Amino acid sequence: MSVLQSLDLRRRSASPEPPPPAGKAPAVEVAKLIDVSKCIGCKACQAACLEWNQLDQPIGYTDGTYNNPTDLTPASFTVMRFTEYEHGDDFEWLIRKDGCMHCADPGCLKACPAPGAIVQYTNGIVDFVSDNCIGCGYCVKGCPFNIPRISKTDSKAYKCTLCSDRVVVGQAPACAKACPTQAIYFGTKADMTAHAGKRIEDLKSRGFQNAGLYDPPGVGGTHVMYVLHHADRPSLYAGLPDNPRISPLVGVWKGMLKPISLAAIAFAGVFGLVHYVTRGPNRVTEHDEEEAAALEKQKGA
Amino acid sequence: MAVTRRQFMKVSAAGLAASSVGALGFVDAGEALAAGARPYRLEKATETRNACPYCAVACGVLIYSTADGTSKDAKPKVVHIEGDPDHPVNRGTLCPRGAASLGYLHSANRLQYPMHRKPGTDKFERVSWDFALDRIAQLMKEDRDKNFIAKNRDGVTVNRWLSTGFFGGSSLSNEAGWLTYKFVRSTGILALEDQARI
Amino acid sequence: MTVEAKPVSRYTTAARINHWITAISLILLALSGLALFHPWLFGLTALFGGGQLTRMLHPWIGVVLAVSFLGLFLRFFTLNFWKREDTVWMKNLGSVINNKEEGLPELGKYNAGQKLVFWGQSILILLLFCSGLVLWDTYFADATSVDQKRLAAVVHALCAIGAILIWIVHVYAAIWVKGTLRAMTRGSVTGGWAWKHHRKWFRQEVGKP
Amino acid sequence: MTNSWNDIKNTDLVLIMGGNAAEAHPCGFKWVTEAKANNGAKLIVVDPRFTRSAAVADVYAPIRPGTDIAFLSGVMRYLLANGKIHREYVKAYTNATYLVKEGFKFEDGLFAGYDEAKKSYVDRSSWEYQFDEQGMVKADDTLQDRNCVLNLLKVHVERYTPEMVERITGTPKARFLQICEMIASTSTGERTMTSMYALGWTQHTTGAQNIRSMAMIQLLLGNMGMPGGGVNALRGHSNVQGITDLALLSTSTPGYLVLPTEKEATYEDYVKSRRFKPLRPGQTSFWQNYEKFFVSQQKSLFGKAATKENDWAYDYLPKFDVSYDVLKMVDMMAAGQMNGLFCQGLNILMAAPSKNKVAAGLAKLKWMVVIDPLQTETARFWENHGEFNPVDPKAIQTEVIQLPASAYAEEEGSATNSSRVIMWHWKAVEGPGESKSDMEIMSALHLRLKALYAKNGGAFPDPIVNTMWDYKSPENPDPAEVLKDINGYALEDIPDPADPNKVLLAAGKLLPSFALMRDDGKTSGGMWIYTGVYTEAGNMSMRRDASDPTGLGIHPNWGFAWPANRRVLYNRASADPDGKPWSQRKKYLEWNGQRWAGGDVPDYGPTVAPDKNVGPFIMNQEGTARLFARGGMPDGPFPEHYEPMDAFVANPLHPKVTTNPVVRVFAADAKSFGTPDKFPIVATSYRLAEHFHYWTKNVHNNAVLQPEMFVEIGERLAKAKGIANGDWVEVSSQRGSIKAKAAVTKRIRPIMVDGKPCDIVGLPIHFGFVGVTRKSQPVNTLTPPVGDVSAQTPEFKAFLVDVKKTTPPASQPATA
Repeated sequence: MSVLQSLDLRRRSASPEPPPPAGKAPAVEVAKLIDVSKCIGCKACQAACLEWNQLDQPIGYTDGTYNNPTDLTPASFTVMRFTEYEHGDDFEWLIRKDGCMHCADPGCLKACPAPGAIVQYTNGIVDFVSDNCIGCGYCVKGCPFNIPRISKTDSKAYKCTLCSDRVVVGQAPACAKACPTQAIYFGTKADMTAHAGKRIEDLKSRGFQNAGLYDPPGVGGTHVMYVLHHADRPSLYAGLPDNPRISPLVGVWKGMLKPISLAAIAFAGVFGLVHYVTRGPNRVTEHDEEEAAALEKQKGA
Repeated sequence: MAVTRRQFMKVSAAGLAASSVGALGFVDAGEALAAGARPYRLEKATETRNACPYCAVACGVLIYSTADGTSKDAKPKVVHIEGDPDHPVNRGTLCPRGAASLGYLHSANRLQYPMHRKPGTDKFERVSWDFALDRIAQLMKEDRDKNFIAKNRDGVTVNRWLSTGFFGGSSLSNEAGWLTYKFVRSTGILALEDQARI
Repeated sequence: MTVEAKPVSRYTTAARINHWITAISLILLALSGLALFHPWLFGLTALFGGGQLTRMLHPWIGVVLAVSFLGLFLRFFTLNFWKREDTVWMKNLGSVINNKEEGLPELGKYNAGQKLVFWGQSILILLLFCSGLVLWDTYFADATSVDQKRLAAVVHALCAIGAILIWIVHVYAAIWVKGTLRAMTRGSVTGGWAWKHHRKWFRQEVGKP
Repeated sequence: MTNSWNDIKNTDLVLIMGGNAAEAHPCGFKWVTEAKANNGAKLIVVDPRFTRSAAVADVYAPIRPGTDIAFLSGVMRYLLANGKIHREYVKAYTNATYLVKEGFKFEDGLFAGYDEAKKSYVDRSSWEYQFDEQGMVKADDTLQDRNCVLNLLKVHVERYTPEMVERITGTPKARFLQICEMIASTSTGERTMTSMYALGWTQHTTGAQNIRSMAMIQLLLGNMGMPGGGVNALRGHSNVQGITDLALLSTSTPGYLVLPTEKEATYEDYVKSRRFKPLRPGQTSFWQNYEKFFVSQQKSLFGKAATKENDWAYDYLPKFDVSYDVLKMVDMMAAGQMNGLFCQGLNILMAAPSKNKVAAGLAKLKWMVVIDPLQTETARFWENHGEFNPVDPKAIQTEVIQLPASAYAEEEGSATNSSRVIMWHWKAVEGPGESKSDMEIMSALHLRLKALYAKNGGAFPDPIVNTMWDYKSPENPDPAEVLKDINGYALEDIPDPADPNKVLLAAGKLLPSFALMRDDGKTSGGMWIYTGVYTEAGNMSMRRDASDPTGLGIHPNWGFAWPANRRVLYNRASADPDGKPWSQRKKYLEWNGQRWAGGDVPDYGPTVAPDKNVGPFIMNQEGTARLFARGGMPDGPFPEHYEPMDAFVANPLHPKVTTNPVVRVFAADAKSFGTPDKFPIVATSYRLAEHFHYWTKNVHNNAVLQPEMFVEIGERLAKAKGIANGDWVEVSSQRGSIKAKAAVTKRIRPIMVDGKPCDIVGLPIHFGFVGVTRKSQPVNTLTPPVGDVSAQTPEFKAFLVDVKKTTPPASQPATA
């Protein structure tokens, strides 16, 4: 069995780190490379994704752009985002396929409170396991790329699975398979990085001096990478984060706050116990009762 | 031609053929499925080679069909359509129309039965094939017999029928096209057109 | 045989019901909240019928708490204004903790500790309610930005921990100071208890017709 | 396509003009991205709108719709003026050196021989070569004679200076010159350019001449017949190539033969003008075989009823007086001259121009039969859909019968793609409900009509009762058997002309090649160009060997390319006159001393040595390609810029002849054209990647991807009209008006035309009142009822409109 096709777990939400699988070769990481410079925005990837995942995205309205659906939804794991970029006399139509980046350090997984609702396979795919999802939306808050969406119908979180079901049987994700211009490549992360290198060289030869690979270190790198003509300004591409990282607030929330809080609660409990044992209860004495009775008598008199 | 299900991993990039992606290879599906959170849903599907119905790139497609349930006589149903990775032109890729073509086969707007709209009415009514075909043959014959032009004003034999026209499809098979040609031209219809001009 | 004073009425039935609704919802909120807060405690979701139900119920219980607590607040806020003797009491907190209450000023219905619990919970519950609404995606997902939600998550967690700590103090105090609990169960306290802990209040109560 | 989808990867430069390949043919466009990524190719896109093709282009230039000839003629002028032509190729393989008659001239927008009253070049006699005593064309190999084609061309295009190009097209001069320079870089045999076009060139009154202009450029550059070269039509429907080949066209018969006209009273009249003797010594002039193809076809159509005695059933074919093309049919319907109509998978209400005229025509029919897998606007033209189809069913007396056809997945058969490759597809499932295949439906109708005529007689029953339908199961013929019928058989033993005792092919065998077709009734064959697709070796269209030994993308054993499995047409021209490749880099075919060797089937006698001086364009009587079209085009032997019928400006070249002088305007349409005073905005219609014509509006997921009609409006115009993104606007033309949501964009850039600002709006064609997309009035409500002078392809791509802000349609909410 190919190591790429492994669905051994590297991480599981709200769970201790699983032990490395015994007796197996170390996993090879996969990656999807989206070459924005080859993308024609045809939305074949969107169609293939809807089809393969049997998603029931309702028919919407046009908003006067080519963005349809206008945003990611629980039934649209990927959308094309079109940006009209004018600079001087030149014009570029920047088209970016948006969807889960499959971060090496996934914010969603970090934020998720439900054990096993989000998993990261050793090949790098970050997947949502609906059976375990409680629909709290913490993944939305954890994600630096604003990807997961909560379904209004079943209150579960959805996003791109990188077609883990296809990858496991040796097929490319549906979007990569469909992409007419091979703007979407799929393979090992090492191969994809090398291939990106060649593409960047080609783009530089065509005058895109700042062409480069988007594999942001702030999230430990991603398993969905972009070749960008303007890698110096990712945010040109419909707000792709320049330096994505898990929000420090999420870091606090899902980091130190958890142990400190439990410790504080435990401390309070223990303090009470110790106090009770050492100091004992505070009792009303007979003297107090007599004083009270005396006062009562006095007033009542 | 139904071939047995086959697994492949061709990202289809000519330039990438030599990379390790091509070596992803085959896998024992049983084992993989046991491990996977999501089952691979074409496991029991039949694969048929066809061509995308839309534009003239004529991308090769693989049509996956399956019978509902286990009953032997259940009518097979198309469950998925994907690009044919062996096809030299599309190499497994499909555009948004081809990728969504399952929805064409299953469209709620597919015609299922012959329908008839009587003059001046506001609805179609279901009719039998026999009724429809006989009615058409009768209408054709009436009009042809009445309006057929055997000779023009100069006495030249022209054998044409101008009061009925035929717009032919451009997504018919060649065989259907040839039968259409035979049927239409034999009647003397000159007004025979297809999508080629429009 | 010592002479015993008559029990002193401390809480009306309505106030007690109000309190216990608040108490139960707070406990449920703490349990469900903690279940979603730390994976170690996720098992608590079983109490609520699983993760999905826990996620669904928690905010509704929060609404119950908010309404119920508002009742308590309106009932009691005038009694919780800070007085000079409260400052003195606070200065002698060490003695209080050591069960040495000699020389403390006479107190009204509530001592400074109780007042702090009251105001602390009032502020925290207000914050929890507001941040909870921001996090309540079922209805308000589109009302705020993701960054605002992230801030709300931190605020909610911090406030919740604060509220739980105050709650622990509150409950422990009731256990530690014997005779307190019956104020919320039977609605009355013994005269001795009132004399000992809230003498000024006791004097007022005794004076009533 | 002269070349193929795969061949595009061999190119060095792609010019997408008159098309939007990335959007309309994404999977074919793949080969452009391959050429870019692996062959260092550059991509130029010239389009009124910055399209999805432009999004990945190296150079984009805006152009005013309908001015392509001006642009391309400017390119020709640049190439000729700067010596950037492939001189040896041009001299050897085109008619550049041939002398044209003295009387030929072009003045004030008109060529010689124009008849003002008839709006036609009645006398085209001067559009011809000078001939010597043997009837051979005179030539001047030194290219000195002022009447030689190349010099006439130079004079003709001289007016198209970069300044004039900018004035007409609106393309900035600097950008135009940059593109000229890039194109010129392929004038050596080392580098090639490919041209990819589609309806952006054909859907104009000058459609065919647009394409001719590009063909001429490719000839000047020496890019025809070359790998990575050619003029490549990106065809629309999945089998529009096959159906065009099969001539579901008013004046054709299958295989690019023509129906007789009524001037050709006898068979001899018909064939005598089609014997196509060579016009230069030793040339192939392949159409000399016309009669063989015609007779074989008649044998396939009428079997034993086609005999030598009855001139192969010549009179069974209808003879035409005028062309009964789509526009003519609609005009006849609207004039009440038609009673019956079949629409087989063609949604005419959406597909023909001037929807209101079409609707009026349909309402005048007595009956209409719609054969389609889907509901269509045409089938339901009588149904009231509020503002979107405001008709009164009671007032419409047309009887409509809808027959459910099965779809591609539900039947087997072959189809021919844009690369001319015939490929088989297999049946996956049964069609829904009671649907039947088109073959079954055609058979049923034919057999019923045949039975009626056999039984009751009637008007000239002969062709109907004698049409060959002797398939094993006539009610539902096996597609393989029908393909064999198209391929053709030896009906009798075919003797070897060299040795009468030898039999080349025994009776009953399938023909392996059209070379075996005979004009004496010994062979059948529905369509000669497909002969070889089904031989005794089997069904070649089923072949699935994807190997590509040369690496040139030929894939010779995948399906079967017509003609004769040839993948690149005119491929002899990839080698120089001595038979050596023009360059090693572009090696395709070469003479190896005995025969033409290479990965493809030579478009040439396979053993004809280079020293025989046979030209590579074997279908032409000259053996060379025509820079000068002789009398073949109705509007002139050289392309000339004429304004669209809705003219935005008077033609800057010759204001008195603004529009194409031979355009056919029906009397009823005289007032159908708009003028810029009332309709000051240029509009063009187009297709979206997410939709296919009028089908996918019935497909849920395509509707998800593009749910609703919109109109693309440049920022300048939007600002001037106070229109914001997402506003409802009314777009109106002389023909009618529709409502659409505004898509305000930077992608339609402001241009200047003849000194005045020109605003352009774009309208996608896909939305109608039937389907799961939001309802819309069809866009063809706006388009003019006029077509290309050569092909009668409607002028959908350039017309005048006005836009203004309006209220949402009554039954549609303003926003989601």
